[in-house]
Amino acid sequence: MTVISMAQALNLALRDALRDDERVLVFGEDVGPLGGVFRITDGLTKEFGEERCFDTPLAESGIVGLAVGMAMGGFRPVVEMQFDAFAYPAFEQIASHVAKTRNRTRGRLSLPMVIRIPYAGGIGGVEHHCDSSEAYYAHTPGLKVVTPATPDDAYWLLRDAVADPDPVVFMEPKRLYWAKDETSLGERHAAGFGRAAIRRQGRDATLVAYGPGVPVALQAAEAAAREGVSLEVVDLRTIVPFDDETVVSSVRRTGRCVVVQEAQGFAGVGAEIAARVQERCFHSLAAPVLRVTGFDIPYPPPKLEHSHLPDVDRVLDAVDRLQFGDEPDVLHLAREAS
Amino acid sequence: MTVISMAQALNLALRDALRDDERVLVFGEDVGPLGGVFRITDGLTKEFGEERCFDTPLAESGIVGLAVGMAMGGFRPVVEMQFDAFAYPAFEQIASHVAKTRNRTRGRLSLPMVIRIPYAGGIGGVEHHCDSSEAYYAHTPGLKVVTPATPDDAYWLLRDAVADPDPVVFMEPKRLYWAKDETSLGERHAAGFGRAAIRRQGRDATLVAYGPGVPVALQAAEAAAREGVSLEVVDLRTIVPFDDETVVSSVRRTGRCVVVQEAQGFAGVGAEIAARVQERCFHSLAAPVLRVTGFDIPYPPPKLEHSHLPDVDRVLDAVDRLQFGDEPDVLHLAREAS
Amino acid sequence: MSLAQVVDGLLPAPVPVRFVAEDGTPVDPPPAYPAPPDGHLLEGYRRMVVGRRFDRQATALTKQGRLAVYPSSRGQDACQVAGVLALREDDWLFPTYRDCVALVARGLDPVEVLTLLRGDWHCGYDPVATRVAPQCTPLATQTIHAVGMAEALRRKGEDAVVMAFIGDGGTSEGDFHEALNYAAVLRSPVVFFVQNNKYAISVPLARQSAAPALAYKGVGYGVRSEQVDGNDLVAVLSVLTAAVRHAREGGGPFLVEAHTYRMDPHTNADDAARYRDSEEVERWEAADPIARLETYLRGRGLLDADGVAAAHRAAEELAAGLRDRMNADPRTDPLELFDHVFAEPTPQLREQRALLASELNAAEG
Amino acid sequence: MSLAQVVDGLLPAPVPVRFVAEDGTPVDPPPAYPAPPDGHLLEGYRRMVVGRRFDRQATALTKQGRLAVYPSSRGQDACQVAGVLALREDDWLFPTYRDCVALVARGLDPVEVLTLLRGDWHCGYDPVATRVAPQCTPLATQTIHAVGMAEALRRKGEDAVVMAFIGDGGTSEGDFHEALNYAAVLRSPVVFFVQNNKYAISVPLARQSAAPALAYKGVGYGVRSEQVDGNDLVAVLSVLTAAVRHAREGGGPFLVEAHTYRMDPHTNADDAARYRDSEEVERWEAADPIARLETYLRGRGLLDADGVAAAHRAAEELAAGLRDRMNADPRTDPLELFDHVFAEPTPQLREQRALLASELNAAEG
Ligand SMILES: Cc1ncc(C[n+]2csc(CCOP(=O)(O)OP(=O)(O)O)c2C)c(N)n1
Ligand SMILES: Cc1ncc(C[n+]2csc(CCOP(=O)(O)OP(=O)(O)O)c2C)c(N)n1
Ligand SMILES: [Mg+2]
Ligand SMILES: [Mg+2]
Repeated sequence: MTVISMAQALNLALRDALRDDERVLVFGEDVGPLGGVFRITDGLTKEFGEERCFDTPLAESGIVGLAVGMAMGGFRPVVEMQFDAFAYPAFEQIASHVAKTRNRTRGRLSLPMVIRIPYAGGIGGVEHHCDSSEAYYAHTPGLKVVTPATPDDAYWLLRDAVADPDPVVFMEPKRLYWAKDETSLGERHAAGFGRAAIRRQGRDATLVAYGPGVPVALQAAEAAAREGVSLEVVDLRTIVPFDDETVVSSVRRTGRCVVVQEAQGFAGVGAEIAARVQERCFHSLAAPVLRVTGFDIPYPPPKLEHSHLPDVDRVLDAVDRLQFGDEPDVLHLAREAS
Repeated sequence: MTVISMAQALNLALRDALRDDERVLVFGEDVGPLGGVFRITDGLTKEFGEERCFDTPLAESGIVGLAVGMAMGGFRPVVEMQFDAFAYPAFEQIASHVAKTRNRTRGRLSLPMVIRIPYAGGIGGVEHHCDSSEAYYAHTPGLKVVTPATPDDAYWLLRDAVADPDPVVFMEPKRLYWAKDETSLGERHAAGFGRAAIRRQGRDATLVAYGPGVPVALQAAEAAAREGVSLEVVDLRTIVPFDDETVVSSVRRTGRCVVVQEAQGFAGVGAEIAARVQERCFHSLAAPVLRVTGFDIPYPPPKLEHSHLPDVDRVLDAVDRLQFGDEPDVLHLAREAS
Repeated sequence: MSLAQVVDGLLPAPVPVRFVAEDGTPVDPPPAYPAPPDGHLLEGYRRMVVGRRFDRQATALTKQGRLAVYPSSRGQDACQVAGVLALREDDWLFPTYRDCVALVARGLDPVEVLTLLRGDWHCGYDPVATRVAPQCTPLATQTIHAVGMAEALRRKGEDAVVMAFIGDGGTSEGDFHEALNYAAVLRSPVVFFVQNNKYAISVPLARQSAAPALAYKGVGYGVRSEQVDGNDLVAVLSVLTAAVRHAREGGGPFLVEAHTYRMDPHTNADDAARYRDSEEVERWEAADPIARLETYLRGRGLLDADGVAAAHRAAEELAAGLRDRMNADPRTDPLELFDHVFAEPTPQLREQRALLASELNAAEG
Repeated sequence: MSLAQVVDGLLPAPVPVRFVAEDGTPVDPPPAYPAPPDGHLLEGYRRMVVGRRFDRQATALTKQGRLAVYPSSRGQDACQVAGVLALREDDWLFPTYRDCVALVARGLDPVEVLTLLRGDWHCGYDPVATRVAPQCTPLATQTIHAVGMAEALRRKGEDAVVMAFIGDGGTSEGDFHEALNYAAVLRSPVVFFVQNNKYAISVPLARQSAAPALAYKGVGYGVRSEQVDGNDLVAVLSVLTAAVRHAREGGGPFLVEAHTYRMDPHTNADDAARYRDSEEVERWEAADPIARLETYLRGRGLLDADGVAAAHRAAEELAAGLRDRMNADPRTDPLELFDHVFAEPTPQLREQRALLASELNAAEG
């Protein structure tokens, strides 16, 4: 058992991946000597040399397009987009090539590559540095979308992503970079790629979260417990593929569900979760699936972000609205029957 | 009453907008002498001259960025992206500037501009020419997202979009370009910008659709009527702003809802609709809100698109799964009560 | 070397390189580039004749509804053929939708080349076996893939080179800029071949660029550049061969602009009368690359009536075979839509596949 | 005019234009560009002194936690000041995050300039009143906005010009390419001013571009170009003045590359020791633009100790005022987050605003 930060875990995962597979390459903006603006690639150029970890000219479409060509040529590029909003110039390459090349060529050309994107806010960053962009990728068929919430998951999910035969968009919650946790990187984590994890067991309602929303959900569950409300917390870990099994069985047990998501709510991943849960758990639900999300506004300036970010109170308010003890309204069913 | 196609209605709307407001400009790829690959801008250069309707060099980020600058300078650009997937190079300009400039400048700089995007499939187009990309824009705060389903709406919604003080992404369902319908462009349409329209009244369930999904929903309602099932059809018209009022009051009346969307389902606009409806109508719902969407795959080649596109049968199958006559499962509530 | 010399070394010739005049007579004095061996020229002639016939057949197939759409390259035949003749079998080609004739000239199965346009799948040939990337529609995006592939080959120690085709309009896209810059900084073994056919659908070159010539873009990246008469196969082949050698020998990327002309509309669906007059098209008929090379080869006694006839026989054979095979309806399986999204379908895709399967069964039984 | 002449007319001088040597002595013979009037040079000196002080104060404010972050332009002072001195009040400026000193030199309120970096809102000044676009962070995106604004001004019959600032790294982005091309094809009255400070965060120019100089990018678009010693205010001002006149008189766009150096780290948060050695930085200290201009002006008898003292007094005044005002906590209203998303909030935004309002009330009462 060692205690490390998510940033250290990601750095270790890249180091081990570079060591274990010579086809693995790391490149992007400032990932070389500087080690990346978040130091996730710290020391990699020194240890593995210019050929394995290098700085590119400043152009994101170029970075992703270069990775596409190198993956076609047999390499396994792991590229870094410096910040969420700075991946947008690469959107065409991601949506039209990264996501579609295997399908286009009937599997003859596959693109085993990873696009690492530090995302979301909570770090006092100025505009363009705090976007939650996961839904853009999750909505694009052909992309796997992953986001860790713990150092242990950061390590193993990144190892899995690099080893995956298909492209993975690896979303790193910036504000969790420095969060330390116990990890046992030696042994493989329990949950595999594509499986959600139950971070905390509970009886009364299920909180479904991912990435930056997970610690918020856990704190909310902690606080609720003090009030005698028992909340289960599910961490998706991978948004695509989606682990219906874990989410559905939890909600069927608890009968209530709140989705926690930092991104602006409209047509976000949380909408998909709510839609799926009510499709699959309708008759187990005693209340609607509620969402606690960021507002539908551009990410706020640093001094106002706290008003935007879903926090424990907002989650608890939503839990309060889950009509505990209420009888469900069956009047309209009666009306219909008559 | 005249009978015209959606393409003609859009052309008329642009012509009238150019005539009524000299700040309005039309530009993009091949919109000049050619009149656009779909002829939506046919004759505009001839009638209004090079300065009002012109071809740009071939670069979509450039087209949108140019429009941003010209809107800052007091013009009202209406730009055309030739096809859905060819708007992706402009994604950074759209997400980081078009959507955010008013907010960034506290309203001192507004961007009254329209980005026209022919989208979705059903026309036998090859890859990159049939993407349903509306959710990318609908999920981006600061953008209004509009999609007409009739020639009348095409005309008035585009006039509204051009007159709007804020940027509007105007999504044109390609396969409806040539669909003709009775229109009375002289008088203002009933529903205003931001309001949904009830295309067909019904009692047993509500079909919520937009753009290319609307005719499918109407045909399904027609077929269902023959079986004695009465389906209400709601056409959103504008995705952002979203007309909760019309959708919710319909579902509260019918007690059942199916969302019809051509786009791949995962984290699409249909997920948002399903999530909103169950949040707001939970106690009126006799069955889960179901979604009929495209599959989560890259858009198929022409000879296979019919297998992908939501059709009447798929909608009717979903309606059949709405548990008509079933008693809702209240067992688990009983369990809980005890 | 002085900076002035560096710059001169990167700039293209002020007039396009040309070996053969429009009337088929040799230009005197010939350009500094080495002339290709006669055998190559004869092979080029044959492949142009066959390619032209393929192109006409494909256009015919659109009229019969056998192809969803077809973008003809008639008039660009010399570029299409020289582009592949300049490459070795182990070199990679990154073509656009416009470059079907080049793929046929490279030896790909014409039916597999037309799969995309017939619409039974996206890419019909095997990119790995043929070392030809899928024909690319999103303009200029393939140029940066080409740089990536060139880097992959270099790192694997192969001395193979990559050639990326692009049109005049495509050079306006940001990706072309990023590709040139990446290739220059990485010194990648890649040749950027611009077929300047004067139009991007309806937009003429004058509205696309104000550059003295597109080849002048190279110097701004430190990329060596040349411009050539794109309807003179001898010139295109000799310059591209030099460019490929330059890249193969570690000289880094090379940018070649070929001045040519798209004789047919953008695709069969396009109406060129809306943006260009027939006089312009007729003027370019006089510059037809096949007639020019034929006259030149005959003049040099390298080609006679029999050779011409043989080439046309080969062309008719290919056309006949293509016609027959394209008249058969292609076999498609809707369930394949789920097979290649990922190596392993997700649970969600398995569910969706099952739904479609049940629909198909219901439809059958 | 022959194509060769056209090309020569577009290419930059092979060596950067320079009026004043590093030691402050005039270059002899002086460059062909007209020298700026002495009054402009004195004004430039004053604004550099004040700007330098503002820059140091802003860096200090980051240490006191009064600014979230600050990207210093120390060493680029001549570019920052000449860039705005070359413009009229009715000309538009499109700056980057790096160009705070330019905005102060333009006369904007320093506190409003720092709003973005203090974090109480995004853009703190009025872009319309000041004719300065919001400082742009997404690299190169502002260059195409500048072209759009230039087109807007031209169409409105104003003879105003637009200047877009961009860094060396930013030139690698596709948007820069698209902007140059659009400006050239539209012949827009816009000047692209590249401050080549040798680094893009940690990435040195050699890994950014293999071009003989960034100014050589212009010819590939048909854009007139020049390169200049960016630490010689006289040279930067004279070349930019010529570029602005060229644009104003209908000559179309102009690309100017200034060779300068970023003395401080990328921002206060950056650790430059990871990618460059102090010797390199010290070498550039010798090229300090302010010391150079001061020596030059004193040598020409245009500036004396009093003038220097006066400039520094003005600088201290500005710094003191800035310090005081920045020590007060800015007033922010969370509900304003909903006010500017659209002209009229959507029903959804009204609901969300109400939710936040109720939370705030609950928190208060
Ligand atoms: C990114 C992108 N934008 C727009 C299009 C639509 N489009 C297809 S071909 C074409 C014109 C391309 O012209 P050019 O590059 O000169 O090639 P050519 O067709 O002349 O061979 C356009 C605009 C596209 N395929 N990709
Ligand atoms: C599109 C985009 N990608 C990445 C970044 C992150 N970033 C901010 S500044 C910078 C370096 C810019 O270097 P340069 O253009 O030379 O300007 P300088 O900072 O040297 O003034 C980078 C990579 C960004 N702001 N925008
Ligand atoms: Mg062309
Ligand atoms: Mg720089």
